[in-house]
Order: sequence, then C-alpha cells, then structure tokens
Amino acid sequence: MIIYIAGVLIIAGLFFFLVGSIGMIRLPDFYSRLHSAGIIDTMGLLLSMSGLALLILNEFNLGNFLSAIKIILIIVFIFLTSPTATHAIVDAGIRAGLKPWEKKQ
Amino acid sequence: MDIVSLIAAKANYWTYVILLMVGLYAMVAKNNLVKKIVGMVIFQTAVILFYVSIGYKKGGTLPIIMHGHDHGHGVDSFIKAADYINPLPHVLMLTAIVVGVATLGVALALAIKVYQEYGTLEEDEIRKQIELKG
Amino acid sequence: MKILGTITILLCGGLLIFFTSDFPDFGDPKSPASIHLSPYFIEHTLEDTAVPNIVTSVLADYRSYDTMFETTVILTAGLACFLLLRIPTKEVTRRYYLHEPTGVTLRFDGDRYPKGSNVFKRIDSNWVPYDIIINFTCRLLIHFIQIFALYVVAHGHYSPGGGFQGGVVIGASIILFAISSNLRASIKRLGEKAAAIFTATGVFIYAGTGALCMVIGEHFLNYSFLAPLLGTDRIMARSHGIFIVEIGVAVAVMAVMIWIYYNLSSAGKQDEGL
Amino acid sequence: MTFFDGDSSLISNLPAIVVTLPLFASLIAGFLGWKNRKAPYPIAAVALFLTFISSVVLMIQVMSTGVAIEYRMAGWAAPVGIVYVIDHLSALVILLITSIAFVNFIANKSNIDTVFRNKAGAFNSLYLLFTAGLLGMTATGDAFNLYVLMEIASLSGYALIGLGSNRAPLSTLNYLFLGTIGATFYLLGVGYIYIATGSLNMADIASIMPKILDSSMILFAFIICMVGLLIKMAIFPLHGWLPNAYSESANVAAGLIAPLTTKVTIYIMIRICLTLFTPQYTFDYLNTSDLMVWLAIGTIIFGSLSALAQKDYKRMLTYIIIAEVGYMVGGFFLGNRIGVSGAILHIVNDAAMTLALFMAAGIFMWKTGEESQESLKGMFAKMPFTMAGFTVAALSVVGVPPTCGFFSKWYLISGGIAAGQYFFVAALIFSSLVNAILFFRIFEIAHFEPFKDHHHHSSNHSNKGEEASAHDTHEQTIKEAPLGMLIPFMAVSILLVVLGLYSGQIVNNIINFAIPSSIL
Repeated sequence: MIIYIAGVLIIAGLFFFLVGSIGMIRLPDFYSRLHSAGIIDTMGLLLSMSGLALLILNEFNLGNFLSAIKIILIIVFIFLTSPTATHAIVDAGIRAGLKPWEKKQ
Repeated sequence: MDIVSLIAAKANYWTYVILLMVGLYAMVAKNNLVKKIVGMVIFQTAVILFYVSIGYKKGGTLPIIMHGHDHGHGVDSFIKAADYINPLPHVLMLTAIVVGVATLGVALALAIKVYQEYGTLEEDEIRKQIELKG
Repeated sequence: MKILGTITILLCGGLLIFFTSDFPDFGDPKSPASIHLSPYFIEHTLEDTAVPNIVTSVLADYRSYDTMFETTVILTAGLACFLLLRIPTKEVTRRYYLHEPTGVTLRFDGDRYPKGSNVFKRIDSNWVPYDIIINFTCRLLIHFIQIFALYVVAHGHYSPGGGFQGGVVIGASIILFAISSNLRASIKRLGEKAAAIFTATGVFIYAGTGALCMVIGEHFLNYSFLAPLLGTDRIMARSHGIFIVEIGVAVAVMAVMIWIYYNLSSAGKQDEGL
Repeated sequence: MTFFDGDSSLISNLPAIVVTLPLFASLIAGFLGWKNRKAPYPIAAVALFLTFISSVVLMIQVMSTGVAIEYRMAGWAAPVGIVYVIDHLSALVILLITSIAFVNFIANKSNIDTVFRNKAGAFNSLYLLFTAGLLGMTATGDAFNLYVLMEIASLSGYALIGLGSNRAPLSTLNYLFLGTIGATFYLLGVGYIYIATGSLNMADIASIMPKILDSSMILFAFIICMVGLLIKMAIFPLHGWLPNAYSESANVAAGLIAPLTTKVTIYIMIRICLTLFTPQYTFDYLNTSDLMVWLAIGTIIFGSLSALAQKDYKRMLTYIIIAEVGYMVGGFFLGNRIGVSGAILHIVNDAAMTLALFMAAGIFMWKTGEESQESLKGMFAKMPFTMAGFTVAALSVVGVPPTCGFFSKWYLISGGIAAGQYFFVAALIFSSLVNAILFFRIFEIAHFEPFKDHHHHSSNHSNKGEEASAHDTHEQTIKEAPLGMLIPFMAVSILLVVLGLYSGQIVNNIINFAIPSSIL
C-alpha cells in the first residue's frame, strides 16, 4: 500500500519537475522563468522527496528511519533556502534595472 | 560488438575527452581572461571525472565497509574486494580537487591584479595598451 | 588563432577518443586498476586502521603524506593571494555613513567622521539596503550549517565526509554570513590575522603529528607510535591519528577559504566588498 | 663505513626531514611574521642552512652505502603507501636545490626587504614552500605524490614571480595557464598508467612494465606525461611563457626559480623515463631518440638566435635558459651512457651558471637600476670583483676549459658523436659560438665604453618595480656591491671552476651509479 502512495507522490513530483523545466525554457523573461524554477524547488522536490521517504519506510528499521528523517530535513532546509534564493535573485534583477516582460499590443 | 554497447562501454572516456577539449578550447581561443580561467577549471574537472570513472566497478557499492563499526577491527573475513568500488581514485581526486581550487584562487588573484593594471580583462585590449606604452 | 586552436583541439580529441578502444570498459571489475592495489585497501582497512570508510583510511593513513601536502597546497594558495593582492593601507579615504534616525547618507572625506556619535553607521559605497528576508534566513541557517559541518568532520570515519569536506562547509557558512551582511561585519568576527594563523595552525597540527610520530617512533606520520600517548593499542592509535589530522585539515581548509575570500572579494583592501 | 650505523633515528629519518624542515620553517616564519617583521628572515635562513647540511649528509650516506635509501612514509611499504627513494641521482639534485636556495636567499637579503617590504614574512614562507616542493618532487618515488608537490612548487612560484614589474601579473597568468595545462596533462598520464597497471609507485610500475610493453595505454601515457613535462620545461614550440615570466619578476624570485624550475623538471623527465617507464621502453622499444633530439636541436637554435636579438640583459638570459634546456633534453635522449652523464652533469652545472648570471643581474640592477645591456658601460673599471665573477660565469656558459660548462658540453658532444647525432653536435657548437658573441658583446660594452650616469634618464623606466629603491639606497658614487651580495656571488663563481675541475670525480662517483646499467 505504502509503495503505491510513494509511487504516486514521486510521479506527481516528476510532473512538477517537467512543468518547471518546460517553463524555464518557454517562458518569456527572467522573472517568469524564475517563477517556474521555483516550482521545481518547492512542489517537485516536496512531493518526490516525501515519496522517497515513504518508500524507504516501507521496510522499517532504525537505519531506514534515520534516512527518512534526513530526507525530511532536506525538505525543510530546501523550503527555507530556495524561496530566499529566488527572492534574492529577483531583488538583484530589479536593482540592476531589468524590466519585466510585457505583452506587445 | 555493436555500436550501442561500444558507446556504453567507453562512454566515460568519451565524456571526459569532450570536456577536456572544451576546457582546452576555452583556454586557447577565448579572449577574456576570466573565460580562460573558467576553461582551466573545466579542463581540470575533466581529468577528475576521468579518475573517478575508472574507480567504478560493476556491482560495487560505495567504499565504506558495511556494518564496519558493529564488528570493530579484526573481523574482515567476509569483506570481498569485488563488493566495493575502488577507493584509490577517489582519494587521489580529493587531493586534485584541492589543488584545482588553490590554482583557481591564485589565478583569480592574478586576474584582479591584471584588471587593476590595465582596467580590462580582454586580452587584445591589454596587448594594445602594452604596444602603446612601448 | 581560433581556427588553429579548433583544428588542434579536434585532432587531439579525436586521437584521445581513438585510443580509448583499448581501455578497460566502464565499470569492468577485472581491469588492472581494480585488481592490483585496491583490494588490499578494501580488505585490510579494518585490521590495519579500524576505520570502515576506506576513502578516509587511504586518505589520512596509507597516503597521508599526499594529504599533508594537500593542506600545504591550500596554505600556499592563501599565502599567494595575500602576497599578490593585499594592500595594507591604513589611510582613510572617502567613506559613507548612514544617519540611522533619518536614513540620510553622508560622505566624509578622510577621517573627519564624528567619533563619539553612535547614530551613524558605516556603509559601503555601493551599498544597498539590507534585505530582511535574506538576512533572517541566513542567520537562521548558518548555525545549522556549522553543526552539520562538525558532524561531517567528526563522522568521517563512518560515513562520507572528513576534514576537507567539513572545513569547506564551515568556510562556506562564514562566507554566507559575509554575503548576507557585509565584509566588514565578518572581518570583525574572524579577522584576517585569525584566518592566517588558523591556516598555519591547521597545517601545523597535521605536520606536527607527523613529526611527533617520527620523534617517538620511526616513520613520519606513522600514527601507531602514538599509541602510548593516546593510551590505546596500535590499531586504534591509527584511527585516532586519522581523526587528529582530519581536524587539522578542517581548520586549515576553513580558514584558508575565508582568507582567500576576503582578499578576492575586496581586491586586497579588506575595507569594502561583498 | 660505520659512521651512520650506530647513530640515532635522526639519520634514518633524513629523507623526511629534508622535505619537512622547510615546511615547518615556513609555518613558523608565517606565525612570527605577523608579530615581527624582522623575525622570519633569520628563521628561514637557518632552516635553509640546516636543510643544506642534511642534504650533504644524505649525499654522503648514499655515496658511502652505495644503495638507494627507501623511506616509508607513514610506515607503509612500497605499492600501498608512499615511499621516498634517495639514490645517487636524487641525492645530487637535492644537494643542488638546497645549496642554490640557500645561496640565493643569503645574497638577496636587501632585495627582499626593498621589494616586499611588509609582506616579507609571506615571501619568506613561500620561498621555503617552493624549496620544499622541489625537494619533495626530487625525492618522491610515487607518481601521484610527484604531482601534488609539483603543484606546490608551481603555485608558490606563480606568487613569487607575480610580484615583479607592472607587467608581471599578466605574464604570470599566462605561465599559470600553461603550467596548469602541463601539470594536468601529467596527471592524466598518471591516470593512464594507473588504469594500465593499477599502481602508482614508480618501482612497482617499472616491475610491471615488461609485461605490457605493447599496450597502447602505456604509449599514450608516455606521450601525455612527456607533453606535460615538456610544457613545464619550456622546450621550443611550448616555451612561450618562460621569457616574460622570468624577466619581469623580482630578482630574488628569478634567482631561485630560473635556475631550478626547468632543471628539476628535466630531472623529473629523466626520473620518469628511467625509473617509471624503464630505459628498455624509452630507448629500445619506442625509439624516441630521433624525435626528441630534433626537438632539442630546434630548441637550441631557436633559443640562441632569440637571445641574440635581445637588448635586455635578463631577457637574454631567459633565452639562454631555453637553449640550455635543449642541451639537457637532447643529451638525455641520445640514449648512450656518455650523453646521459652529460645531461645529468649539465643539470648541475647549468643550475650553478644560471644562478651566477642571475645574481650578476641582481647586482647590476642594484647598481644601475636598469636592465639593458647598454647600462653596463664601464663596469669593469667600477666593479672589478663582480665583473671577474661575471666573466667566469659567462665563460662557463660559453664553455671555456677550466670552467664547468666546458666539461658537460664535452660529454654531450662526445655522446652526440657516439650516437651519430651530428646535427646535435653542430647545434651545440653553434650555440656555444652564439653565447660567445653574446657575452663578448657585453664584455666589450663593459670594458671599453666609459661609464655613463643613468640617473637623469631613468624616468622612462619608472615601471620597473625595484628601480626607485635602488636609487634611494645608492645615490651617486659607484663602487663594489655590498659584501652580502658580493661574497655569495664570488663563492658561486669559484664553485663554477671547482665543479669543472672535479667533474671527472662527480661523473665517476655519483652519476655513474645514477644511470642504470642497461644504458651502454
């Protein structure tokens, strides 16, 4: 049962990875590309990593439990750092005078 | 041997050669000194990849003796060399990475000195300035 | 130059790839590299050094002499950056101060800044207002990074890690602090002199351990002669010796990264910078 | 001889002490340099002297026992751990390195103070680290350890020569690029050797070599190692970094690096060809002789002709160094006993000659503040002792009999004739003639033209880093250089003659044992 939940989570995470990667290529400017890069770091990573943690816990023992804890810690730290990094980059872009993209009339 | 398995068997060497040549090209043909330095780093990294790839063994895991600290020393009869990948290239490359970082630091310091002297990092402009000064 | 370079490089690359056909396959367990020397390390690391992580035991014991010169290389790089870049200037040129109650920036030429007042705060010439999000997150994370670094150093015997990796992580945490606030704040906490002395201390711990082994016993860096000092048997002495030199490596790497960063980011002035 | 047998473990640890003593001294000098600006110099000088003494003891030890000393680092025996192997060849080169580092350091005390001022502590540390790196390169018996030590020597070398004139950083950066390419190629070659043999120890690889002579991996490893080392030793098509880097650096750095770097790299080449790849592979199986000797001929002719075109004294010396690289590489790849002896003897002689010439350059710079040959006018009358020493060094480079240069050239030429490489012999003679022209041109300027005061038009040379200080310390009258510079210089010039007179003994007692008996 746990395996199926984990599989669904990982596949959902991979879907966000895919969407984010396509967005990084297809979106028109710096800020919107960063937005799609943010999706990879948050949703994609959250889902696939928690899927992995569940997958490990399928066979429960102390070592696997520790590994699962480590994975959760990774998620926590990524959730702290990734938005901050995106924020800092956007901030630097604005300060450097980069104008957001507008649709041409 | 068909072409796919040939490529699969030698892919590590091909990758490192391509990276090596990318780095060498940047060092030879680029005009900007910082780009040359970046090329130098790629060049060194290619060799590091080459070493690490020759340490890999099919069916081997990472070179930490499993349950080593449960038994302590003296119990090694069950350790089979084929179970673990070759640790020596990893050790060598730790040293080589440090050497690469050190070289990068000194190269950047020199590039800053050059920039302070000439106000530019483009090699042809620097050469022009040197010619003007005689 | 470009065309000549391209042709030479294509030739070189072609030659290098052409000759790979005789090389052992990727991951071949029967290649000479895998059967000549490495089995010894894998099979004897526990009985020789009691360290399960083979990379650590090879790095800091079998080939410890290499690693000593690895730390010496970074010492050399730190000294080289210092010698090339550092401009030890005492004279005060143009400086900017922020009047905190009003937010007005003032420029003082020379040393005419009113000494007693504490409403002024010194800022860099290319100063941007501090971003509270970045500042807060970095201050929060630096502690975790440093604890993790100590774990990496201390747990190098049993898991991937060791002195070099841990030292890099500590150095990175302090560089993160310097980036999130400014260079002066970080120099105030860990000055250049401290960084230089830490670097030399790190190398000294390593080389000194080696010399101690030589004085007590027979060979340079042969930790088993430290057994009477450490109060253990000769094999555990090797394990402890590895740990001592790993600490030396960590200290040296940490300090030299900071030292090089100070010099590179401010072009040697260490006055203003990132 | 039982002199060393009953002694303490200090003697048995000498191979480690020789290398780590400069390392410890550099750490201590670095510690004390922050407190007291004057402290590092005496520490460094004492350490270099002690290193010199221990290298002498090592030499005596090797000569008296007649077998190579093998020192196990960390106590692990050969293929597992790293070993130091001190045989006759490496003991000779270690002695050479320590003596040159010591003499150059003593002779340039004032230069260090004026050029590096409050960074003298860091400079002294790097000087010692450079020495340690070279000594380790010479002593080690492990192919990868050699790479690490090579990088220590290179990195400290970049820093030392990066602080020269205003152009020095740019030429040093070019040196760094080429040096890194060279070192990385060497590392790649070691990797190829490793995948072919699975070992890193030179003796161990040599014992596996006969089984895998026709492996293409070994062939490629040989080519790549050689290309890397040839870049590092500045042979003709790959020489581009050397002239600028050496001529624009400070005198004290040039005086250390110019005599040693290229020579130690040639020693490494010899060591790798003889100990790692075995003479059987290098000379018999691959038959590299012709190609390498032609490369050497090109280097000799190119170096000599370019030296002829230089107006600047130090630049001229750098091209002479390039030509001399050709002597040694060519001599070694002649592949017969006389040629190899000549090449090894020339490593010693050429290092001493280059040191003398660069010390003379230091004295001239101190005297006139300029580097052009024109500035040497009337020097014979003003500085008789210096010019006497300079004459000896110049005659030695030309190859006039009582000096050492003659004897090594004699060996090289006889080796060339014995091997039938007449073009090499011709190139040697041509280069000697060019050297004669070069130095007699300087003699003529220095002897016949009247002394001219340079202080009035020195403003157009204001970019030379040491120029200003030279004028501050030495305003008007022209006399001999200070004794601190003169005595080491005279000692080196006398040494050039002594080396020449004893070269027969050196060849018979040291170099003969250094060459494997399979080379006839």
